[in-house]
Amino acid sequence: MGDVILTMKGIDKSFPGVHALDHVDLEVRKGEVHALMGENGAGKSTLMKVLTGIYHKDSGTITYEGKEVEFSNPREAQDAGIVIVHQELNMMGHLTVAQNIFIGREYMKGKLIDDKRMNEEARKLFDQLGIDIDPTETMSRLTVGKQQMCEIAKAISHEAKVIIFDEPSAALTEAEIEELFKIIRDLRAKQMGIVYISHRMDEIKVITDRVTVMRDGGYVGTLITKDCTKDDIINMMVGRVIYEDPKTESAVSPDAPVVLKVEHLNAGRMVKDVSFELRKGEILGFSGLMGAGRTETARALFGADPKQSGDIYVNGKKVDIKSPQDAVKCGIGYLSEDRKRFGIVVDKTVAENSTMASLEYYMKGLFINKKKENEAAQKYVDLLKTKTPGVDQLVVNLSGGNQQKVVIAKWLIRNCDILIFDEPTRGIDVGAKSEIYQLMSELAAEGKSIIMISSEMTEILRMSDRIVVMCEGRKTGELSIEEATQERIMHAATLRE
Amino acid sequence: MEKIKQNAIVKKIGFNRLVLICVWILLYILFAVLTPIMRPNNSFVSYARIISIMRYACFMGFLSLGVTFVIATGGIDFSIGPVMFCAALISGYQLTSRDWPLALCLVLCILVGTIFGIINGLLVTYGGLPSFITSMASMMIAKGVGSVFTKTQSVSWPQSTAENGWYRNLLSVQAGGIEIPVGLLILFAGAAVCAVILNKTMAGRYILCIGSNREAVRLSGVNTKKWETLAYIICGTLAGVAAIFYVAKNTIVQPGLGDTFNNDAIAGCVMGGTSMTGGVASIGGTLIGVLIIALLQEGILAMGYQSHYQYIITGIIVLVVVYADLRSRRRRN
Amino acid sequence: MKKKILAVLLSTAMVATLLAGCGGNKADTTTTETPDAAETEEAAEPEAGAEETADLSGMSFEIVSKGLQHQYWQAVLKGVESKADELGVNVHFVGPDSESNIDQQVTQLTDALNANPTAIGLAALSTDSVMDLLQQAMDAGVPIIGFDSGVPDAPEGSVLANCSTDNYAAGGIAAENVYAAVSERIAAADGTVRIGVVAQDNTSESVVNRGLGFIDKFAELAAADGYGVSVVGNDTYIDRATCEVSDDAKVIIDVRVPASVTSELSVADVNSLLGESDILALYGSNEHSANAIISAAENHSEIGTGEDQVICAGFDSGAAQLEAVRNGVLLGSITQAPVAMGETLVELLVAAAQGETVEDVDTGCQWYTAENIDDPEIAQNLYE
Amino acid sequence: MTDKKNGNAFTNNPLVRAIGLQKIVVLLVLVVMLVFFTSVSSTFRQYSTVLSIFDATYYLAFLAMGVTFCLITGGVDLSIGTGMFCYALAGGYMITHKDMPVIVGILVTLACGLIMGTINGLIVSRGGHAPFLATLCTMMIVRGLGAIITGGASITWPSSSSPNGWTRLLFKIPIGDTRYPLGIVWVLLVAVLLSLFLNKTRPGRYIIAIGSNKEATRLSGINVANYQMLAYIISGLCTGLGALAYCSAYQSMAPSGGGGIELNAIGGAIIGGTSMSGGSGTVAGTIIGVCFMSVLQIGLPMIGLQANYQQIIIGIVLIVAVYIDVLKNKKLA
Repeated sequence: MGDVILTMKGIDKSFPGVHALDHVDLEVRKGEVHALMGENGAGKSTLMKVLTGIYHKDSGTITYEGKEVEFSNPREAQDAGIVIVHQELNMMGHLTVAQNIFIGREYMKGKLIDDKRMNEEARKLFDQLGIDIDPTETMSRLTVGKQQMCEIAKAISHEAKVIIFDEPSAALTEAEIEELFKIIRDLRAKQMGIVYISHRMDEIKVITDRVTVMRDGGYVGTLITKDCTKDDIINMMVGRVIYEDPKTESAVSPDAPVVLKVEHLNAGRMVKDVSFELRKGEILGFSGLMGAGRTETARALFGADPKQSGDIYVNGKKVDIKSPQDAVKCGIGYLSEDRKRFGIVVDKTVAENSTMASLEYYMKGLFINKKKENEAAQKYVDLLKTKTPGVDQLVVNLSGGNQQKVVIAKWLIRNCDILIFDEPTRGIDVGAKSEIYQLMSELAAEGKSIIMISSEMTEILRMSDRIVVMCEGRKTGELSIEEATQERIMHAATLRE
Repeated sequence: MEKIKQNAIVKKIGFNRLVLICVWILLYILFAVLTPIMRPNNSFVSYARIISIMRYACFMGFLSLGVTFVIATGGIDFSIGPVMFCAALISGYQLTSRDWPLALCLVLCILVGTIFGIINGLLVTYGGLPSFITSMASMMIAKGVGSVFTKTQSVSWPQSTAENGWYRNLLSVQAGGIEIPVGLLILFAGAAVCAVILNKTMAGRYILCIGSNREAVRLSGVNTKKWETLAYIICGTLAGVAAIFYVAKNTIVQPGLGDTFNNDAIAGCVMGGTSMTGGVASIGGTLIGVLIIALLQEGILAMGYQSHYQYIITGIIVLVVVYADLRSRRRRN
Repeated sequence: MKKKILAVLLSTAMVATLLAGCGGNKADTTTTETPDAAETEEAAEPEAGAEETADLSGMSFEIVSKGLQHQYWQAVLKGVESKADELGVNVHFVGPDSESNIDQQVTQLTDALNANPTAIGLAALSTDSVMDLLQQAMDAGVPIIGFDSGVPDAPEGSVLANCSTDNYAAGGIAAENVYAAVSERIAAADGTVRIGVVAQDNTSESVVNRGLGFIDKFAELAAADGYGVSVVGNDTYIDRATCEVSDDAKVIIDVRVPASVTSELSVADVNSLLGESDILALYGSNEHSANAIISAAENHSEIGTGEDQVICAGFDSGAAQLEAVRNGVLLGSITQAPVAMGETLVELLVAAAQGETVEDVDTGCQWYTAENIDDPEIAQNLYE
Repeated sequence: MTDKKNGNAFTNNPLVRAIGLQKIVVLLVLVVMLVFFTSVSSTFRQYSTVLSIFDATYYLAFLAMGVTFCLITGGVDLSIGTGMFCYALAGGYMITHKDMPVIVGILVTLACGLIMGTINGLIVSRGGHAPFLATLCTMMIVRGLGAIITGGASITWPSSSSPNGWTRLLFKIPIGDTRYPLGIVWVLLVAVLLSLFLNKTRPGRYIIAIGSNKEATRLSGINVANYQMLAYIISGLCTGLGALAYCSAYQSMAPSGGGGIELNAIGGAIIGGTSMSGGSGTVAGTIIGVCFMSVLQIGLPMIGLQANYQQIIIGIVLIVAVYIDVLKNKKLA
C-alpha cells in the first residue's frame, strides 16, 4: 500500500427528513482495494455520490492528491481521475462497444467523430485487459458479463486514479468474477486506489485490503481485512452478533406427498430440459450462479414467460399453465427477485397490494368490500409483523423488508400452497432477513411448499431441505441437505456442457 | 395549510379538487367582472350562460370521463373525438335514411363507440402497440369509416319539435319557460357511476394498479389484458354516449372531423388531477376540469375574443397543472 | 402543496393578464363612435342625420360569420366595419375557426344571444344546428338578418331578411362561361369529356350550392346541345344534383372533396383530375379550391386558357386568384360583393332594429376575366 | 464471441446490416407500390405526377426528419403539423400584410420554428413533461397563435410569377418549358447534413445515447437536458423549413389547420425504421418512409379512391408499421 490518495473527512449530508451521512470518514491509499460495507441504506452509495459530484455535501472535506476538491458533477470527477463502475449496467444498447466506452469524450477529426480511431483505442484497451470483445459490436448484442467488462474498460480508459466498483459482481458468473478479480489485482499493482462495494462477504475477504464499515449513515470503523473475521465485519455492520448456522438435516420426511412435479421444461434460451419435484412442507433451494436460468425456470413455471415444452403436475394432476393466472389458480405464488418492478404497486396501499391476487374473495356483489379487505390485510400485517402505520399506508413508504412481507402476505391471503421465493432477501437489511427466514421455516412447517431461489450460498445452506443446482439453463445437480456442502454445490454450479 | 388539509370535509372532497373548485369560482368572478368592461352592455352572470356552459360540458364531460379510464392505465386515446362523430354519423344515418326507431339508434350510437373501444383495446393490449400512435391511427380510421358509411354526407338529427326529437330532451328540457339542464344531471349521474367503477369495483382497482405497475399486477395472477382492454371499452362507450349529447346540442354532424375535441377532453382530464403516467385518477377532478374548460370557452367568447385564445390558455393551464403535479410527486419521492 | 396552489393561482392570473394584455389586438371589431367620424358626418349631412346618429349609438349588433379564414370574409368584415363606423353603431364580428366547426358556431351564436344585442347577423354553417337558437331569438324579440348564404329554411319569422349571394345561381354563371369556352371542344371530342369540380367540402351549404349550381347548369347546357351527362365522384353532389343523368354520357362531371380542408389534399385532387385523359375544364367552388387549382398549375402546364389547355374557373378573389386571372391561368372567376354585402348587412340590421320592414337583398355576383378585371364596376368587388 | 441473438444468413449479411433490413423491405414495397400505381393508373405515369409527388414529399420530409430526432431521444413532437401552418402564417403575414421583403418572411418562418422548438425542448427537458403531452399543449398553443397573428385570416404566399415569388422557384425551377424539382436538392442536402450530424458529431451521438439509456448518458457526464432540448430545436427548425416547402408547393394555408399532418410525418419516420421507443433511427430511412407516405397520398386518389378510403388506408398502414416496430423490439429484448 502506498500513499494516501483520497481522504474524505467528516462528510455530512442531509435530505429533507433524513440525515443520510453523519460525519463519515474514508481514506483510500494508492495500490489498495478498500471495501466499503454496510447494510442497505447505510449510506455507501450516498457517500460515493457525494464523492463523484452527483450530490453536494453539507459539510466536511474531500482531499484528493493532496488538494481539497469539490466536484460539481460526475464529469469533473471523471476528468480528475475518479471513476465509478455502477451497479446497474450503464450502457447505451443501440451504440457500439467503442461508442459506449468513449461516450462523452469522443475522438474527433475536425468537427466529426473519428469512429475508426475509437475502435482502435478500444481494441487496445481490451488487449491490455485480456478480454476478447469486438469494439464494433452493438452493445445490446453482448452478454451481461461482457457488458460489465465494457463498463470496467470504460472506467479504466479514463486514466483513473481512483476507481469505485459498486457491487460489480452482482451480474457476473463465477468465471467472470475471477476475470474481474484479475483485473482488479492488475489495477492495484498499477498503484490505483480502488473502492469496492459489495455484500458478498467471501469476496471481501478475497480481494480487499481494508474494510470501512458504515451503519445508518455513520462511520463505524476501518479494519485491515486479513486481520478480521467475517463475524467481526458483520458485527460492525449490524451492531449485534448473528449466527448463520447451516441446516443439518431435512425436516421433510422422504414419503411426504409430491405437490409439484416439473418434467422436461424448456423455455427460451435459459431453460433447457429442467425436471424436479417439490414435496409438501419442503423448502427446495435453487442454487447456481447468476445467469444459470433459475429465475427463468421459475417464471416459465409460473407462466410469466412462454415455455416451449414440458409438463407440470400439481398434486399429481397435469396442469396447463399458460399465464400467471393459471398458475395462481393452481395455488402457485411467485415472489419476484425484482420487488419494485414485479412485486409491489408502490403508490397503492398495503391493503390494496395485499389483496391484489385475491380480490374476488373480498367482493360484495359488484363492489369491493373495503372493510373485509382491510381486516384481511391487518390480519397479515399482525401475523408477519409488518411495520406499517396502518393498512392504508402507501407501500412506497415502507422499508424493503416490510415491502417483501406485503408481497408474502399477498400470496398467503390467496392461500397459495406452493410459493416460489426468488431472492427473497435481496436488498433487505440483516435484521429483516432473519425474520423472513423464520417466516419461511414457519410456512414450511405449516405444510406450505417453498421453492427458494438464492444466490447466497449461506442462505441456501441455512434454509433448504433439498437443493437443486443449475448451470447455463440445465439442472446440473440435486443434493439433499445432509450431503450438501459449499464445495459440492459450487462444483455442480460450474458443471458445464 | 396543514390544518386545512386535515379538515374532515376537505379530506372527503379532496384537497386538489377543492383547489380546482376555487379556480372555477375565481374564473367565474373574473369573467363576471371583465365581461362588462371588455364588452359594454354585456353581462356574464346569467342563467342562460350557465346553460350554455352546461351544453358544452355535457358531451365534453363524457369524452373526458372515458379518457380518464384510459389515462389511468397509463395509456392515451386520441380517437375519442372522431369516434364520437363516427358514432353520431352511423346511428344518425340509420335514423334518418333507414328509418330505424330512435331508441335503437341511440343504442347503436353507444355500440359504435364500444366497438372502437374494443378495437383500440385489443390493439394496445394484445397487439402491444403504443396507445398514442394506435389511437391516432384509429382516429383516421374512425373518420374514414364515418364518411364511407354516410357517403361523405353530413347527417342532420331531427329537431326537437320534429318526430323522434325527444332525444334532445336528454340535454335540456323547457319547463315553464325555464330550461332545465337534464344533461348536466345525467353527466353527474354518469360521473357518479364512473367514480364507483373506478374506486369500488374490481375493474377500477385493477385499472388503477395496472397504470401504476402493470407487471406486478400481471404476476399476481390478474388478467391485465382483460382489464386494460376494458378501460378502452369504457372510453369508447362513453364516446358513444357523448355523441348523443353532441347531436342533442348541435343536431348536425359532419364526416371527417372531430379531432378538435380530443385536446379539450384530455386537457379536462389532466387538469382534474389524473396523472399522465397512470395509476392516479380522479373522476371528480375530471368533471371539474371539464367545467373549467367549458367556463373558459364561454368566458372568452363573452369577453368578445375569438376562440383561438382558448386554445392557448388551455394549453398553458395544462402545462402548468402537470408541472405542479410533477413537482409535488418528485418531492414526495 | 403550497407551491401547487400557487401554480394554479398563477396560471389563473396568467389567463387574466393574457386576456387583458391581448386587448390591443383583438380579432373582433368593437367599434365605438369616434368623434371624428361623427363630426364629419354632421358637417356633411343635414341636422336630421345628426339626430339619427345619436339615436343609433346605443345599438349593438352581433354578427356571426362562417369564419375569418378567407379573404372573402375579411372583405365582408371590412364592409361591416366601415359601415358601422359611418353609422356609429357597435358591431361585434365573430366566426368559427374553420368552416366546418359547427359546434363552435353554435356556441358563438348562443353567446351572441346572451349578449342581448339589438339584432344579430348570421351566416349559418348549417341551419339545422341553430334551429332552436333561432326560435329562442324570436321569442326574445331579437331580429336576425342572414347574410352570405343566408339562413335557408329558417322558421317563419325568425330571420327577417337575407342579404346574400344566390350561390346556386353564381355556380350557374360559372357553368355558362366555362361551357361557352369548351363547347366547341366537346363537339369535336371523339370520346367522353370530363369536367372537374374541386370542392372544399360537402357540408357547407354555400359551397355545395355553388357546386350544384355549376353541375346543374352545365348539364342543362350540355343536354340542350344533345349530350348525355353523368355526375361521378363525391356522393353528396351526385345525390343532390337535380340534372338529368344518362348512362352513356359524353360529358362526365367529376366532383372531388378532400378528407380535410388543407391545401395539399385539394391539390392532390386537382392532380388526379388533371391526370384523366379526357379532362377539359376545372371549377374551384371557393377561394380554397381555386387556390388549389392555381397551385397545381405550377406542375401542370396544361392548365391555361389557350388552345387545348384545360380551362379553369374559380370563385371569389384574393391576391393569388386575381393574378391567375390576369395571367390567363384561370379563365375567369366569380366574385361576390363582400364589401357591399358587409355594408348592406349593417344597414339591414339597423333598419330591422328600428322596426322597419326589411326585405331580402341579393348582393349579386359577377363573372370577371382578364379583360374586365380592371373595370371600376368589377374592381370595387375584388380584394387581395 | 458476440451473441448473434437472431437472424439468418440474409439478415446477418454485412451489406444488409449496414443498410438495415427494414429499409430494404420498405424500398421494395415502395417499388411494388409504384409499379402497381403505374400499371393501374395512366395518370400516374405522367411527369406532372412526379412533380406532385415531390411537392408532397418536400414538406413531409422536413417534418419527418425533424421529428426523427425527437423519436430517437424516445420522445415525440406532435406540434409539427399545426406548427408548420402557424410558422408559415406568421412569415406570410409579414410579406403580405406588412409589406416586408420576402427574405424577412422566410426568416420569420424559420425563427418561429426555432423559438417554438426551443420552447418544446425547454418544457420537455427542463420541465420534465412527457413529450407527447408537452407537445400536445404546444400544438394547442400554436393553433391559437397562428390564428391570432393573422386575425383569423388565411395567408397566401406570393405566387411564382410575381416578383416576390422566387421562394417558390427555389423548390421548382423552370428551365425552358419544363419545371424541375429543385427542392430535391435541398431536401437531400439537409438530409445529408442531418445524417452527418446524427452519426458523426457529438451532439448527434448523445441524442442516440439519450434515447438508448438516458440515465447512463447522464452518468457519463453528458448534459442530457441540453441535447434533449437540441432534438426539439432541430424538430422546430425542420418544421420551419417544412413550412417554406409547404408554401412553395401549395401557396396558401388557413389558420388552425395542419392538424393530422404530424401523423403522416411520424408515420413516415416509423415506416423508415425509427423506433417509437427511442435509440434507433436514421435520416435515410425516414426519407424512404416519407416517400412511401407521399406516394400513397398522391397515388390513392389516382386509382379512384375517395378521400375517406385514403384515411382508412393510411390509418391501417400506420398500425402495421408500428406493429412491425413492436415486433422488432420484442425480438431484440
